[in-house]
Amino acid sequence: MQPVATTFFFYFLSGITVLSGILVITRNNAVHSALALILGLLAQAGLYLMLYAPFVAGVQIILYAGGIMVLFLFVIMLVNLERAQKEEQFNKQWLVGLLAAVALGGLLFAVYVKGGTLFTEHIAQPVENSNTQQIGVMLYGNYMFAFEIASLLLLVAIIGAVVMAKKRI
Amino acid sequence: MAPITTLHYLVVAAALFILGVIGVLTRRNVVIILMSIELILNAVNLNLVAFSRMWGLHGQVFAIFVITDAAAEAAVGLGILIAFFRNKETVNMDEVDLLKW
Amino acid sequence: MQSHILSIILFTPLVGAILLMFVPKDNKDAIRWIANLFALGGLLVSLPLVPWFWAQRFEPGFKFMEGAPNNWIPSIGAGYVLGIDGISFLLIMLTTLLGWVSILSSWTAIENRVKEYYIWFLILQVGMLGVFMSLDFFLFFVFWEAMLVPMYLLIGIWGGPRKLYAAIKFFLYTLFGSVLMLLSVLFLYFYNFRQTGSYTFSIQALYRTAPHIFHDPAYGSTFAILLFLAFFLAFAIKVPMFPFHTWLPDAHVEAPTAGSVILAGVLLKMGTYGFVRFALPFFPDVVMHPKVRGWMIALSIIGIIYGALVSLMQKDMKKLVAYSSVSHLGFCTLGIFALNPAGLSGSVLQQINHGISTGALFLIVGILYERRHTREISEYGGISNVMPLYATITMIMFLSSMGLPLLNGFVGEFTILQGTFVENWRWAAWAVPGVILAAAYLLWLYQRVFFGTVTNPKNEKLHDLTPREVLTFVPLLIMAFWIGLYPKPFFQILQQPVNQLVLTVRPDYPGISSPVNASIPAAPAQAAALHPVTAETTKVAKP
Amino acid sequence: MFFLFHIWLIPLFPAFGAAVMFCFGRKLQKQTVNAVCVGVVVVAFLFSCIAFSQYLGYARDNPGKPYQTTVYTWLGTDTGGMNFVKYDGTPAAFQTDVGFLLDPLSGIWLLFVTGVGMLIHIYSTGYMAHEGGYYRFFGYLNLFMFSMLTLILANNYVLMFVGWEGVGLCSYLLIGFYFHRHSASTAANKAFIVNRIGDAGFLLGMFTIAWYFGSLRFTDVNHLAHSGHFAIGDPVITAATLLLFIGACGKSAQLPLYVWLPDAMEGPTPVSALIHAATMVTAGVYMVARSNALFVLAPTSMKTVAIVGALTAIFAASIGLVQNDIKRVLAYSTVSQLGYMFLALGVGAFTAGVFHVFTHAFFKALLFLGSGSVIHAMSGEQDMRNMGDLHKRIPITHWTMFIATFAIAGIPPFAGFFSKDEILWQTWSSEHGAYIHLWVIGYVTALMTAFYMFRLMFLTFHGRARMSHEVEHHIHESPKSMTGPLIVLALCSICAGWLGWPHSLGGSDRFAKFLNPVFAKEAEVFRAEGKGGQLAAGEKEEEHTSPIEYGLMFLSVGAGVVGWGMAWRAYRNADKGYAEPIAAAAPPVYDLLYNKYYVDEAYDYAFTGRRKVGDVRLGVMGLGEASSWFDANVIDGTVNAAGWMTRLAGTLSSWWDKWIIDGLLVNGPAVLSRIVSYPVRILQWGLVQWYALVMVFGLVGFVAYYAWR
Amino acid sequence: MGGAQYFTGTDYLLSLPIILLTLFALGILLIDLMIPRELKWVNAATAFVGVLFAAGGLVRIQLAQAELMLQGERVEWAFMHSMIMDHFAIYFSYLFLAGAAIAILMSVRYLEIEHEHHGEFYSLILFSVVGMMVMASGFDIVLIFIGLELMAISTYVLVGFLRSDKRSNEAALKYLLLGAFSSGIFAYGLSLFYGLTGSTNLVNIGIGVQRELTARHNHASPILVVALLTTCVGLFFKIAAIPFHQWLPDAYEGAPTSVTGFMSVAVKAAAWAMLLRILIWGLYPMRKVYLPLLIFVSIVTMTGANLAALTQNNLKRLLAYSSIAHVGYMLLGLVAFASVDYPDAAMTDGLKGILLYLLVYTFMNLGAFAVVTSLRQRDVIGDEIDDIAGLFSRAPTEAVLMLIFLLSLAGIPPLAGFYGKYFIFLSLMESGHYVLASLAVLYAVFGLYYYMRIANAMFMREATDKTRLPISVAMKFALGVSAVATVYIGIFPERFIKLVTWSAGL
Repeated sequence: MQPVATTFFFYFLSGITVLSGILVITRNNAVHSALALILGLLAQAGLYLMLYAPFVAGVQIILYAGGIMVLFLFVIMLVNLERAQKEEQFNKQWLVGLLAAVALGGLLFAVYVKGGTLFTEHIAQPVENSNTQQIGVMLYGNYMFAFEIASLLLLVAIIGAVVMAKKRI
Repeated sequence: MAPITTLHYLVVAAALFILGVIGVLTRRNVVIILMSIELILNAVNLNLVAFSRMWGLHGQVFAIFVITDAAAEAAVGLGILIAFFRNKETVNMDEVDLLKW
Repeated sequence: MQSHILSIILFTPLVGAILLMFVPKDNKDAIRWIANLFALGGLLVSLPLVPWFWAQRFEPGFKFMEGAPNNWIPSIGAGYVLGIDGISFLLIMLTTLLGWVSILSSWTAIENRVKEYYIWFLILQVGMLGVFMSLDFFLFFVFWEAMLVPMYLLIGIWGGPRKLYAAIKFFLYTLFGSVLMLLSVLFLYFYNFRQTGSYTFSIQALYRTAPHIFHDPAYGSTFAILLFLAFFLAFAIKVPMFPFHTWLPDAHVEAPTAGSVILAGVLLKMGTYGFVRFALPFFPDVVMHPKVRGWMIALSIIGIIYGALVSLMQKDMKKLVAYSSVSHLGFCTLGIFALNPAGLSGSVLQQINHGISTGALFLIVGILYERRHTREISEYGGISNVMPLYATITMIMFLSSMGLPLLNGFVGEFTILQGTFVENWRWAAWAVPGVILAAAYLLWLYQRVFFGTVTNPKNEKLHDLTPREVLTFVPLLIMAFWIGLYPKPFFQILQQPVNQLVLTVRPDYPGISSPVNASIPAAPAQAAALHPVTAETTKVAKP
Repeated sequence: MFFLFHIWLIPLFPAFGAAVMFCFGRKLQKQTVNAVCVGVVVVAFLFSCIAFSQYLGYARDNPGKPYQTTVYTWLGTDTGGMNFVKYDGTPAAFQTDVGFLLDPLSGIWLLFVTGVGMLIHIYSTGYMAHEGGYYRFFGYLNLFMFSMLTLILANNYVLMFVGWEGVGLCSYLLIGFYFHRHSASTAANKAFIVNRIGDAGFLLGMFTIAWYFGSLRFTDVNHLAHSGHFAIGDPVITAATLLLFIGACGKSAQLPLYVWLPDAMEGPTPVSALIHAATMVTAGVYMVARSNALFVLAPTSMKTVAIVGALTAIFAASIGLVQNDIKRVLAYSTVSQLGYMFLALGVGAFTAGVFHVFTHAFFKALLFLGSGSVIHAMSGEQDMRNMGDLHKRIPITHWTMFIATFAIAGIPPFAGFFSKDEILWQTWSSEHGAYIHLWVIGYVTALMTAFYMFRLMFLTFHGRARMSHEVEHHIHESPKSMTGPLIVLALCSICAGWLGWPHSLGGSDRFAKFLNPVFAKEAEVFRAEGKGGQLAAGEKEEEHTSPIEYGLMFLSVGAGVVGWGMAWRAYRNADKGYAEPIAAAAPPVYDLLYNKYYVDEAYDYAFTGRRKVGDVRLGVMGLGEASSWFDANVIDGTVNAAGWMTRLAGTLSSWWDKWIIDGLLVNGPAVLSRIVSYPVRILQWGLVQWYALVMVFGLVGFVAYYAWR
Repeated sequence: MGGAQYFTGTDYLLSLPIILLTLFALGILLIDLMIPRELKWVNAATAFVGVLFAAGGLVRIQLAQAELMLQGERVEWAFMHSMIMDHFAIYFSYLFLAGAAIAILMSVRYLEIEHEHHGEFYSLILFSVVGMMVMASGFDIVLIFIGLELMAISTYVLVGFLRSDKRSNEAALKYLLLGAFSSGIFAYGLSLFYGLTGSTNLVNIGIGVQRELTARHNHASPILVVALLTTCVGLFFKIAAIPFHQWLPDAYEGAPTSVTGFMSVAVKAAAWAMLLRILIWGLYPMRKVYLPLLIFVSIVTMTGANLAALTQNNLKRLLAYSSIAHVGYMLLGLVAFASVDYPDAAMTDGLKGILLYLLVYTFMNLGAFAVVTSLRQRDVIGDEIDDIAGLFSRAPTEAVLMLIFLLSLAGIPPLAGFYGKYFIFLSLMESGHYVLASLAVLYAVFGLYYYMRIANAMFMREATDKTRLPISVAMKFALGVSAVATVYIGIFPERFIKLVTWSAGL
């Protein structure tokens, strides 16, 4: 699959991603934020596709947008956010925080501008076919142990969520 | 227009990263803070996938693990939030200051 | 037996402490008996040392060596090496003696938490003995620090009203100095490694290399002086020299009587001992550096005069005695930095004397305190009328403390001052007023407490000394008179180490070729051992 | 020669007595105490006499050689271990022996110290019979005898210093014998501390000698001093002798350290007699005489000694003119007479000085004991204004004291005449008359001495009885144990001077001849240096007798008689409220003298600090206060100042100490760190986003650091 | 890339302890369902046995390695070089197991008092130990990251385990938010390293970084620096160096005390293992780049933590700050490792110091927390300094043990804590950081002051509550082990010094 209209799609998708990111952190209503986040995740999945990572893009859509965000929405429903919605959304240090983050962003930007040549030289060698297969091979090869541990991680997350959320164990 | 290089993706990821940081630093609502953290992890993923175009599939695998981790963190985080909410009836982070000094 | 005598002496009190742990808490008498027996035992096991040491008092080097370098923690070069020379021998005997005296003196003074008290005290005893016996710096440091803890607790638990403050002050001050010393010695350790290729904390090995730092172009004299200052700080705080003395009055005032006795009698000596054992032989050129020496002497003299002046105005007996210690220890450091045989011998002897006299003074104050629970001078007056025996002993001890001839204090002071005088007459001239002031504050104290009629009705019923209390004074009195009348044995014991020390610091000091040393064939070798030779690997003489 | 060879035993007898008293005295009967304490002194006296006579034999065989014996090495090792570097860089051994020396000089002292001491011990058995602490008193006396004998017999400076300090201690103990009296204990302290000041000088003098000569043994020092190695006027020797003289000033109550001696009269009277008149206070004279070899090498020191002696003599005598306490008059008289002795030493008349010590011992002891007898009779009354007309009631006391008064006033042929006349003559003739002004002072002093002594006699024994009736009722002559010594001493006061009957009066001056070996070398030194005028007394006499000497002799006798006459005029009929002639003639002078020139007050203000000048305390106590303040404030300090500044500026009340004492080094950091740790705590205000912000700040900071590095 | 030949017996051998622990953790979850409330201690016992088994697994690994070593074969790598079971990892695994064992012993009675005695607790502890072992033995950033998260998430839950306690909730929430935030930043850094070097394996990252540096004449490119710094934020956060420390006092205070103890030793040791792996094994070529960072952070950490600890009145908080201060000292050991004076010689005394420090720290700090844990009673929370007042009259043994632990923490010889500090000072002197060394010793004195505040309270103040403290058998055992270890290491440190030398592969 040869890329088409790369430039346009890149700017389009990344625009959506960034915009939805902005929406996530500015909306009063947490549900709106979550929906914006889902939009962003979907756009990002598009970017992954452009980067020849269809499997990751799929995981992104299914697991992230589909799974995690639903969890978020459930919790938003569970904890009554009526009150929170009407209150001040930003804390007292928001200006300082914003400045610090912007400073960090500025620094990062400067760094990328200064040293980004490193990443412009290597033009991608597209790994087109059998992306999923190769990922599978790696997961059960190189990263087998990490994969097993990741399963424990999810198990612990389940136990943790249960222990924390359940009224009586 | 110049060809889209890895650097472009890095800048987008950096923007996401900064947005996540801003969210963590400024929002009062714990749920939104958790979402901001998801933004940060997404920035990481975007980085990894972008790099994997240069170096091969390791980055994508790493990205999958990061997604797993994001899921786990979200689950536990939300669980703790519920336990917390049950005791304190608030999700505003700046009302959480029992422990200090 | 001979070769393990030091370990036996060192650990006898520890055995007592461990044994005490198994005695039920409420059986106070049993606890007291056991503690006293072990304290006495500690003294008794150290007695065989006297004839044994006497027989070889003129032989060079350390005696009764035990252990070997690097046998304890080989990977860092620390060893369990014990050994004594004349200087440490005297201090060890003083420690065992005062240990027994102070434990005996606390029979009735300590009523609560008796068991813990004696356990800590015996452990303290171990620490002090270890400091004087160690020939490995690491071991020394361990004992040096470990000893702080029991003392801290003794002050903190059984002390007076401001005990918390005093205890922590004591602990912090001393620790502050000693950690810097640790750094300094770490440098010596690496320096030794670079010179000889072996990592060791053995003092004898460090003796050979440390003096070279001064002349080493890579570091130079300033660096050596800084290293010395770290040592100086540790020891000066412990001594304490002016202006590091302010922990002392607090610690003394708050400590229980026996604690004060040990604190004044032994703990302060560790500072001066440190100078003699470490600072001088490690940094001979630094201590002979005119500026450094000038400062040391100046601080000593200030300490002498200042301590005396301050004690003149004290209203609390114990504080008075505490400040008088500052003054007396000023003499000791003065003698050390006179850096000649008379000054050094006098200094060590004066340390013993101070242990005896000031130890006794604290006992004296403690006895009154035990009866009346106040140390305010103004509370007393006319005590001579009700406690004549006590008054007599006090008088003798005051006289000993102020340096009356035929008592111990004079011998030390005279020797120190003579040693100082021949170095620089001005130093001695500045120090001499201390002798006058000593008479002034002690006699004034005596007048206020003992003379006159009993004005305070509370003092009318005071009973004179009990036999046990008299017993605590007897050894001290005997020692005071012995040293005062016939100090020659002490001087002879000190002769060899002191001359060695002087030769280390001032190789060209005229007149140190004692006939005894000359008669021993090993004498040149001994001088060579003192005169550092580079790149010579560690050799330790087996006893 | 057993006794000579074992002179080291002599001090041990009284030491034994003292030891017995201190250990078992409390349980002993008075008789036992008497037996032991008086016994040991008697034994010491007899032992001394025999040893002395044996020495005379020894000296015949070894002319000019003192007898020396070493018991053991005291300070230092005898294995050659402790050396020090002399002034010239050569090593010398630091070694001091317990060694004893007997030569004519110490022999004379030995005899009169044991002799007078014995008498006073006997006297005390009577005087102290009704006092508490009897054993204690005798223990102290014996200890004193021990110390004094050590001082005299020592063969080196350090052992001499042992005795020197020992007598000081005993003086302290005995002055403070009535310790329940505040004035007594204060006087005791004063005595000890002032003596200590002198001792400090002595110590430094010793160090100087050791540094210069390499030894502290008299014979070694003398030998070196005579060797001609050192020039006359050598600055170090001058310094050494001056320092030694400071010691002598302290012990022998010379200006400016004399202040303790009058106060020392707080002690029991026999003590005053023994210690503060006859023996201890002459130790300074002894020491200077002992060091004559050094002093002659230091003309400056000699001059100083002479001047100080003369000034002390007239100064004390003038105070003595108006005092009313019988013992105080005698005390000032003692100071004055000691001044005479130093005058003699200072002008080089060592023999004369020693001779005066010798005679003075008898008559001053007698005077004190007599006054003790008077006080005894008067039930403790010491004020002469309340006495009078006692000569019939206590005749023995009266007559013996009169003999002593004649002696001290210099009426021939009593003992004092010979010695005092000798001193004045030597002063006149020394250095070709360079010391004539000192002679004038000495002469005036002689006049004053006669006046105040006869004033004392008339006020006490003549005139009208001024005491109260109860006291009068109790007046009685003292027991035999007291009058016996008085009579013996009276005989001595008459005869002792005959030993030094001068050549000018047809005598042979056996005394000077006897001392010749000690001082002869000095005469040679003087002669060698062309200072013939400063010859030692014994030498010069034989050469010529100047007619001036007779004139001076006549003048000095005249002074004694005139003084007698003036006192007779003023006080023979003294009744209650009698007039003091000086007060009548010049009240300010009287006040000044009566208040002892306000020296004690001045000292209290300036040196001891017992009194404040305005609000400020000066002197040692002032320094002490300042140091305490410094210790509490600066050393232990205040960094916590900020919070406490206001309070600090406030008042000097009690909490001040409490707060300030703890400070700079411990509380300081604690409080400071609490202040400093505040920002750290601010970083931890409990808000999680703040934590995150700090983290981001950290990251930004690091990145910025690396970006701009 | 083939299939099954990737995995051999050695892979399973080297992951044996992890497998055992996982099995036991799962087992506890099952057993917990079956046993009644009164027998909950069985869970603890099972967990303890699991720890013992895991230790046995470690022994098995060592034996096998020794055996194969004789045949000239080194068996350390597993799972395609993503994991290494070298001495370092084995050493740390033992530490984690020791910490976990003592924490389990401490928890039994405590959880009963808190009414939160559930099997999940022990299960989570075992899972977190699994995570730690992965962190210590992982040689691939993916594996390390996953291990880190496994440990972290287990710990979040453990901190919040007292669900009805607001402080516990709050601590968990704060810990989680900051932890997730920091892992985000950490992952960002790791992603940059991947981007710069093209590999997730530390070996290759090291090579890549070296190549990168060589290409730029030993001058780090900005992106490399950003990668380093963001990674370091994650690392410093986990070891709690200032200014990334603030979660720690809160988490320590809010967490159940036994968990606090566990965190203060095992979690911290794991963080250190990760930090050492990444900074020394992985980024060794960059040591001169991160040296100023380390110096700065260590100074700030010592200063800030010591100052903050002075004013604490809460025991757990005080110990929390003290543990931050100790981090500052340990960082100095790392500073000394990358010496400036002798750039090419690796000064390993500092590394030894850190490893020994962690070892002794395990015992003394757990001991201290064990004493604090034992103060918890029905109505007393037992973590204020006032609660410990007069402990000497209430429980003399515990007071004396606490004193030993405190003195050891303060670094008074001859107790174990001294040697940690000693090696740090030693390494600083060796590498010529004299000023830093002086600063460190001064702070050591400083530290004594606040430790002694606790001692003062125990020994020199009167108890408000006179009742004697009951102590469970398990707690006695935990205390005893900690105390004996603290004293024994102090007096006979030789074999432990040898041990850390061995573990550092020196």
